[in-house]
Amino acid sequence: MIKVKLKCFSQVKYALGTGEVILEIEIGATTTELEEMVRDRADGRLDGVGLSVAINQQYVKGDVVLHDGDEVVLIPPVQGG
Amino acid sequence: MIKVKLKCFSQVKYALGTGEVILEIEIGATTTELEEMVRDRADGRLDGVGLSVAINQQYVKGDVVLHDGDEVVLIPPVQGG
Amino acid sequence: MVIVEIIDRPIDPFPSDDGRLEQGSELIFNGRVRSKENGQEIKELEYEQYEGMAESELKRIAIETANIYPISDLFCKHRVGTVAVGETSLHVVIWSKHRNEGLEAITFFISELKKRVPIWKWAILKDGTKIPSECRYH
Amino acid sequence: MVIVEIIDRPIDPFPSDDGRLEQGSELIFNGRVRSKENGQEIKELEYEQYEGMAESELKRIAIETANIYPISDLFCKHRVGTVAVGETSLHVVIWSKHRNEGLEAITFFISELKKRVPIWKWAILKDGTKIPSECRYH
Repeated sequence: MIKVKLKCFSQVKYALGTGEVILEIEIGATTTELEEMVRDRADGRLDGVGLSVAINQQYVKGDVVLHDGDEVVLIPPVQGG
Repeated sequence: MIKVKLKCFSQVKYALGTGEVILEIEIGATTTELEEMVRDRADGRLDGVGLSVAINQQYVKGDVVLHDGDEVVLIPPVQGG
Repeated sequence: MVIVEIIDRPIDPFPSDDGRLEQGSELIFNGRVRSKENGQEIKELEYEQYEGMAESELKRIAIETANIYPISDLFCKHRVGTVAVGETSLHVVIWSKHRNEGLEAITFFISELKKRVPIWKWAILKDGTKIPSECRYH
Repeated sequence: MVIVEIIDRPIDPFPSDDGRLEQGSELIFNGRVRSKENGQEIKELEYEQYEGMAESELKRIAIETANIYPISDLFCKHRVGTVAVGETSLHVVIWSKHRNEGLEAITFFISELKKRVPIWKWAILKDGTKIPSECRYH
């Protein structure tokens, strides 16, 4: 197992009720699996909310394998400006 | 004959060497005739300079008959901003 | 609301305002005198206006703009007389609910101003010579 | 030159400048908090950022903008934390030789910012409730 730090903002924070959580995941687990895990935890409260992914402060595209110690953010639609 | 006041700006002022001149013109004379008269006076110095026309502080289009006491401006390309 | 002014002294910008409830976009344009006019180094510019018509035409364009685009306010000051290099000759402020209509309105307004308002530039060259900008036979 | 800042206090605008020789266009945008967020009356907004990435992404977009459009400078301040209705949350200044490239650049910059910079709004309602803006299941 590896550990990743999930940081939560906006609707993800609201749905999970936390700003940060350490998750234990299988070696080789991917961003898609992490997103499924988070949507499960949110229990419907993230339905219809598109999520982009950032690993270690950079956007990533597609399904990316996570590594031990990664900082991951599932980014709901941004609202700056 | 009638009298019109020709006010001159920018290249027209520079070409005629005056900011304002009273012109005596025939009754029924038009803006086109006035423009020809001014271009003659300018002696080539307004060649290639497009001129719009304003009568009494309003743009006019086409060939317009002038009246006694009109304030006329032959407007070279404007350069505000 | 529309305010337009033609003034012969340095432009004092319209004040900013933190008290508006509905306008999410404040857009400000300052048009400034560049050191070159048609490729020639200048000392300063002199803006000449057709007094009366310059302001009435400016106002007409401002009202047109406010009728075409859903903006709340358009404020404009245009300077005439001598303007030093670097200084503002045209100051425009547009308040609107959203930025897109403000950007479109300011684009239209300045573009029409540059076509229609009877104001002209005279270049004052380094040696003091004064010629109409873009005059070809100097 | 590109300057971007994310700050948690009222925005002090970038100073104006009458000393530039080549930039004929100074364009300023202030994005302000409106009293309604998704149709609901709010007391204020709270901007939440992903610290670090928000600023680096903002900087990346600013540099992209300056590479695409022939502008001289892009300065930007984005506020985070609590912002009262009427106050500026986003302040952008673009200096360029001519206004058209400035207008295009500011349009592109803000549009990309709104797509990519990880900053979010929380609506603080009149009764003190705090919810993510556009949250559907409140």
